[in-house]
Amino acid sequence: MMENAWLIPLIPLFSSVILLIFGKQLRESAAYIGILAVLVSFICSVIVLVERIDAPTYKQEIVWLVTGEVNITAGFEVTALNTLLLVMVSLVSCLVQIYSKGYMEGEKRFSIFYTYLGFFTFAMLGLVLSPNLLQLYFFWELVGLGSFLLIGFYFYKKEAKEAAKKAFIMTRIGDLGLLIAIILLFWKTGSFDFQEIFSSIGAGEISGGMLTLIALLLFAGAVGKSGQFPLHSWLPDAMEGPTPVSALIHAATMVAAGVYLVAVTFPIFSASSTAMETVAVIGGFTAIFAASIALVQKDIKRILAYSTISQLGYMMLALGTAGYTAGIFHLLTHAFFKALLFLAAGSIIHAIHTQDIYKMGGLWKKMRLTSPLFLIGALSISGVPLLSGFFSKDEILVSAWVNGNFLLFWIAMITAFLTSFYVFRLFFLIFTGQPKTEVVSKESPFSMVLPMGILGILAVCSGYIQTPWFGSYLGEFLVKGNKFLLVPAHSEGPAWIMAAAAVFSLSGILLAYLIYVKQTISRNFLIKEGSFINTTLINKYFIDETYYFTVGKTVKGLALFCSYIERFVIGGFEWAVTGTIRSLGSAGARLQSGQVQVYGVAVFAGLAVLVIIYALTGGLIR
Amino acid sequence: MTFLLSVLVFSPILGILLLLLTSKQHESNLKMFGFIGTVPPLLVSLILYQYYASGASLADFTIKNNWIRFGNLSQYDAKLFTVDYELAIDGFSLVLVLMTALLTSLAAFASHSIKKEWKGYFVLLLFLEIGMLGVFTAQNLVLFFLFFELTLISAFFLVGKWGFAEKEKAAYSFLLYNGIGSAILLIVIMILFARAGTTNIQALTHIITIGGVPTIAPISATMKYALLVGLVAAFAIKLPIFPMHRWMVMVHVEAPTPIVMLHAGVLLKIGAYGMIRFGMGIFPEQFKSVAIYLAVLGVINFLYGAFMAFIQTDFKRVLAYSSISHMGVVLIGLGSLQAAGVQGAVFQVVSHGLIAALLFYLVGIIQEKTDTSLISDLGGLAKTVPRLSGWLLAGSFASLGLPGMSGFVSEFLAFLGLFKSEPWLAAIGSIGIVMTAVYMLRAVLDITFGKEKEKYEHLTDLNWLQQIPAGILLLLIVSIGVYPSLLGEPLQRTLDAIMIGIGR
Amino acid sequence: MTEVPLSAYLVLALVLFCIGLYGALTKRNTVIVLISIELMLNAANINFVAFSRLGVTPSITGQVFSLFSITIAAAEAAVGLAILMALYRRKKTVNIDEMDTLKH
Amino acid sequence: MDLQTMLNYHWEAMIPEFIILGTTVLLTLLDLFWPPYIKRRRLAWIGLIGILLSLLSLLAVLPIEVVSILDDSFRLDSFAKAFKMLLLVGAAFVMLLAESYEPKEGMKEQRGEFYYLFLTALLGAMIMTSSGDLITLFIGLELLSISSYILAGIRKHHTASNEAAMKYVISGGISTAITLFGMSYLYGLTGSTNLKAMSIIMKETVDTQFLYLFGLAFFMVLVGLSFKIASAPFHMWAPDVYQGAPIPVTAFLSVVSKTAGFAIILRILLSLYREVWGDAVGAFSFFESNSIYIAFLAGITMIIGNVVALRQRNLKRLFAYSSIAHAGYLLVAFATLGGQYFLFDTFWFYLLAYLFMNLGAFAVIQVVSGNTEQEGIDMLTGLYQRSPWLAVAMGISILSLAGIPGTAGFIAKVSIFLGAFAVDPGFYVLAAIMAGTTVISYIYYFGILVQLFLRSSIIQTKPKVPAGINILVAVCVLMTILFGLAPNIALDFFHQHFGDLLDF
Repeated sequence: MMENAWLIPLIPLFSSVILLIFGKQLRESAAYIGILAVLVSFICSVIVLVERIDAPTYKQEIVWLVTGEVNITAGFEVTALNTLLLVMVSLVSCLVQIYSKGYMEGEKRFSIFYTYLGFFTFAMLGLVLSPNLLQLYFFWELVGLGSFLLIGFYFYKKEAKEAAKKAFIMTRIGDLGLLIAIILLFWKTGSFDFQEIFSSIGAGEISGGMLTLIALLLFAGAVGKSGQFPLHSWLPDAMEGPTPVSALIHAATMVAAGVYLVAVTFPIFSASSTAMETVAVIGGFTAIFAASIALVQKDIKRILAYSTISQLGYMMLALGTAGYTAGIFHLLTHAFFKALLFLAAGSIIHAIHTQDIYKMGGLWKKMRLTSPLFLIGALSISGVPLLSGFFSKDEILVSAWVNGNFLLFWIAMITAFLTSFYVFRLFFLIFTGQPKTEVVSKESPFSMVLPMGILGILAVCSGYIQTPWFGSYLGEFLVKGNKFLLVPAHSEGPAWIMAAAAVFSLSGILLAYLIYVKQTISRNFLIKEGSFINTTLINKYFIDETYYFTVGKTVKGLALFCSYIERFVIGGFEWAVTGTIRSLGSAGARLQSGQVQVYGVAVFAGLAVLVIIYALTGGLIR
Repeated sequence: MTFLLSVLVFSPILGILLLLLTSKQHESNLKMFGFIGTVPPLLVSLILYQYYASGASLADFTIKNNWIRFGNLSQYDAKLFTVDYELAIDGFSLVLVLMTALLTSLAAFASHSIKKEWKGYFVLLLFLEIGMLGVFTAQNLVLFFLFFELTLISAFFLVGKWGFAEKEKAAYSFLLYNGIGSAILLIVIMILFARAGTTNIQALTHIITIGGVPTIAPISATMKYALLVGLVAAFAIKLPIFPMHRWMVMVHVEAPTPIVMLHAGVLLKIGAYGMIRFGMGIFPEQFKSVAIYLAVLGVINFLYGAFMAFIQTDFKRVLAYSSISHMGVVLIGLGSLQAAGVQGAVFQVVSHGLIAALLFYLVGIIQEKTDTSLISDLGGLAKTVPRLSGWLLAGSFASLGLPGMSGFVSEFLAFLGLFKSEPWLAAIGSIGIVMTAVYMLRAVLDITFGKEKEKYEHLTDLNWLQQIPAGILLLLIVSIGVYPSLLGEPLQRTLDAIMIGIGR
Repeated sequence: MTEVPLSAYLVLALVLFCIGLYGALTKRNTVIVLISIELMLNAANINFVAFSRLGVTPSITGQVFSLFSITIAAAEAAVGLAILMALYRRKKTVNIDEMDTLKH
Repeated sequence: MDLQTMLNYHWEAMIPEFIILGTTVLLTLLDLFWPPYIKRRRLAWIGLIGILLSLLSLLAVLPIEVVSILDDSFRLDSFAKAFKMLLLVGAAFVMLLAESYEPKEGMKEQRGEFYYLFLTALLGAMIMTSSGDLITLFIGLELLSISSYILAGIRKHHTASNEAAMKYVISGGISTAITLFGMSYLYGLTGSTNLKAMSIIMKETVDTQFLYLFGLAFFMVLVGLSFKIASAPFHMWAPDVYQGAPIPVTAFLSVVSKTAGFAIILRILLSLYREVWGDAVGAFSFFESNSIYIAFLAGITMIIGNVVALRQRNLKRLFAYSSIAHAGYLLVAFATLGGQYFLFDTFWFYLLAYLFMNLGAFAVIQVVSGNTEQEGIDMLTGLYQRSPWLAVAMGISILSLAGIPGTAGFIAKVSIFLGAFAVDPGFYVLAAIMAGTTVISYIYYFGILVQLFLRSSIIQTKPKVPAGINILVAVCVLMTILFGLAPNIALDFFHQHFGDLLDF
């Protein structure tokens, strides 16, 4: 199957093309085509994964374009990392598509939605399979397009429009860095191919400074896609898209692409300590930064979005501290439980048509299936022991500790605390207490519950592929046979870390419980309503405003400057030239006074001038 | 086989005759014949491509007959001061000819929006096509100039008569700017002709680069520079390069949309073609030393166009400035003097031709339906005319260089080249890549997304017939974007020749 | 008797020419303008005659030339006056500065 | 000399002149004796026949070698043949124009002389082209001048016409005087009026004093004769006279009389000054060291002609300025002496082209203005709707005047450019001015085209076109295109029958 792995992305593409053309006729049944297609590619990817476990990396390429002496190639590659992500992506995509069948019921542009989903899945899978940076960039952008289309699915909503635009442009800023990095790498190593690049780096063909620069530019791309600070602010706005989309793209797959990028180009980073530092710091900062914002938001999806950002920060932190396995591990687990959370949130929104958590409450009894599933997700993300989140987060903390980066380590700890706090703030506000809205909400249809169920299971047990007790299969699998990867399959850390992590997360839950259920502690215990910090957090540290007043204004200003040049400098010049010619003409016409004697004078003057010049120069000038 | 090129270039005459024979009232007939007239060149060019694809050498098609002989110097040398009628085609020309033939057919197809005087319109359109085809196949500068001016004149009338409100003003600024350009070009050509006694491109290349051939009067080193600068200036106006671009904006706003399709699609490309064929081809040494300035100009164009497009209120103006910006990419590529860069420039010539044609085709339809192209007047079209909006969105993504579409390949290659030769310049220029996304999305989303205006509720969407041109164009754009070798193959030999010329 | 030097004639002719030119360019009366033109032509004639007698290589041709030019001058004057008559009939004036309906 | 020698002369060489003379006499007599009820128009036809006959006879005498009669006072050399051909063709067309000319007050007044005065003028022009003696040249000049004075004022009861004639006479008189004065010095310095003899003496002169005087004489003659070709600053009579004179006369002045003017300038100045020393040691020829002056005249002529033309609203006046501009272009060729390869053929071809394009335009103007007195540009408004044929014909003539490729005007300009650049150092500034002013000329030429095609008119009356004019227009347009696309039909003819005018 491995040699046919290229089929995996193409099947969803094919389905989406079909839907694009015949969508009008198919209507709701479009869902089945989409689901079927992605199901097939899921099965294929599972097969590939199984084959890969005890087979070497498989790679196949064709010449894409010849420029100068260089052949730019395109193809696909089946590495350990690829296969894992293949499975993850196709699985989540499949579940989300099943989910959407119920969620999007009655939507006029139902088939279009599935077309977009299919296209996105294609792009994401293609990204994962890319054997070289150029192809990766190629799909990288297409993924962005998919995300753009799906965010803007409700195009008639102004917010959706703005969000879509913002998402595309902000990520593109990062992508520019990636593009430049690719170009620089090409001129330094003469190839886009990962293997060749790594080998020539290994051979130390690139100077340290240049390497750092390249790594940072690469990271810029990752920052854009994974919504890391400072390019994070598009992700919360992206929640304007339909909830399944948020689950698929903005929780599980696309946003993880940034992490994937860093992971896949890990040898480049590991070659430059500065770059590693930066990744770790940005990751750590983003983690706590986003978590702190999540504390005070009141839109359920936005809270989850910020939590996503924060979790991605975790992964970056992991990679930055050489926790290669940890990063990937958390990427997988997070994909499951965050998707679960989003889908659950979706089913809640589906039921009561609001996203404001203060308008919710007391749903526990009403939604018998959604509620426990949401709870699983919540527990898993807040790292309660024995759930997947617990293990992956522990892995990260350990790698941070082993790396000896204690500041970041403690930041991660605190973030763990904050995480569990805001997640359970969310949980309690939604499910406990008195219902605030009179909407008679019923449980969501089976098509929506089933995916949640599956994800729930995964959220619980996906952690056991990499545990300190039962061995680190994941790590082994990833590291084995990858000669460019100089990291341990599993980093050993002191046992107390695990305990501490558990304590932190549980205390977070406890605090939330006390505040929002028991209400023994006032809500203003931590931060007073309307206090400076509170407003700052509610306004997300005024990041958007800052951007508007700096970048936005600068661009506008430059544009105006150009238009002034156009109007006054160039226009003025045109005006001057034409004016001169015209005035010359009128002068000549005025000389033509109609007085024949004037003409005579002109003749005589002409003669005189010629003769005089001739006389003065003695007729011997040249 | 040699007759084939003459047939290619002059086949539109059939259509012209057909039109002249029909009475000027028969609107439908005239429109039909007008379209039919553009078919023969398309067929011939496809035949040519077929020959090429089947491995035949394009050199077989070269045609060369005596035409004009100035002066009475036959006693010295029979070929002295002669201008031959010589057409030839290579990969580069072939691609452009194909594009020209195709776009003209599409433009003729899109000309159903023309309201009056169809006879004159289509006759001029076909003359324009003759001119464009001739420009890309002419093998000496005088012949080139002849066809060049033919395009100028017919375009002048097409803009001036069938354009929108400010048509005559636009036609005049088109005429004068290009007039200045062609005046400079003529002087350059004449100096070469008078000094070398020939205008044949190969002969000139030999004389300029290798030398050792006795000339009527010496061509000093400084003069070579002067000539090159003249050439570049002349084609810079055509391209257009900041600050000689204002006419082009006017034309794009005022001209009838089928003509803008051709203008943005092909006529602007003549500038690029000239720079590559004559600038780099005949004066490689000198070109190398001015390349850096071209690169700088290119970056300026790229950014200037982008920023201007960002604040335009009329969608046509946005597209006009985006054309300026994209022509900057051509300069960036040429200025880089890298194989990749030059390749990117050539790719951009083709790619932008297709993309601009697509976008203007759609704008034309929008204007036809809503009588406006002001962004503020439009909005929420996706609701009422989803297909139209879909094509528009696709077109705009192609234009902002989304991978998988031709625009990306050319931009990438151009910058790949420039980063090698002038990293800092390239770094500055690359800001434009983001800006492109910014202004394109701003404009297109304001038109298609958002709340729909009730006055447009009754709009009818595209029918399948109207979608054909868009479909063809997008198909080409995507297939080049997905598998650029389609384009890379035919261009390879030309590019190699150029690169050898500039010694890289 | 001593020969009058050639230069004297040339100067005379030049002076005459200038007088004629001056008159032609300044006088308001068209008749006088025409006469002044005659003066200029005659200046040329003096040159011819003088040269034919005292030139570098004396020859009769100059006198022939002057005869021709006299005749031509007469014809020109006649035409000029005729046209002036026609004009006078329409405008009732011979003032040259009033003939300015055609201008710019 | 006795009768015998008289009879031994090859009088057959003078047959063309004789025929014209005979026709003139015949017309005079017919005009005298025909009863009044017979339309005098028929005289025009007879005159036309006479002209054609003499054209035929000219073709008949083409092969015979150089003939010199009465010691060069009449010589038939290639130069004479070449220019006579132009004159005769031009005169024939003008005669056609005159035949159908119909002023408001009708042709009662000026009966026959209108037609045969053209012939006398033509005769004068022909003498000017083919004489090797100052005296006969001068007489020819005056014959032309005086006849055209009368022609300009032929409309006795039309103030403008009278005024034009008056101005023409006065400025003509002044320039005649200047010419004559200059000639007198030439005679004085050489003691002969025979160009050959004079040139022999002059080329042997080494005394700087004499060379200096030659220079003065040169300028006097040049200025005096520049009056005929209306080059600045000796052009100022032209606009007024062109405007006031009847259209056929205007046409005659702008074509035949101008051709004759150039003929005599070349004849006198070239044959006298070609080998005169330009400095004390004879390192440079006279023209080499003084071309700067002619170049200067050419420059201001082109500038004034084109720039002032922008302001004109009266068509005849506009064409006056345009013809001034064209005189400027030709002076460029004179200043550069055609870069020694392209002197005479340039002049000849340019004048030929100018003849066709200008007369074509004038014919259309005359038809359209009909017997209404209106001559403003607006009278052409929307001509395309009223009479497409005329509009297209006019359009082509205008394009040719503007020097657009594909028309004879372009080839003519090209050969001038060739002349300007084929020498080292080339006349770059002059050529630049020429190119620049050409672009300026686009403004008013295309202004006319805009009126013709782009605007639509209020009046819908179709102008009625006499057969004669139709033929004339057809021939003119045909030739303009033909010589534009296949100039060698004319050029080869020239080179075959006239060679390089070595027997000049």
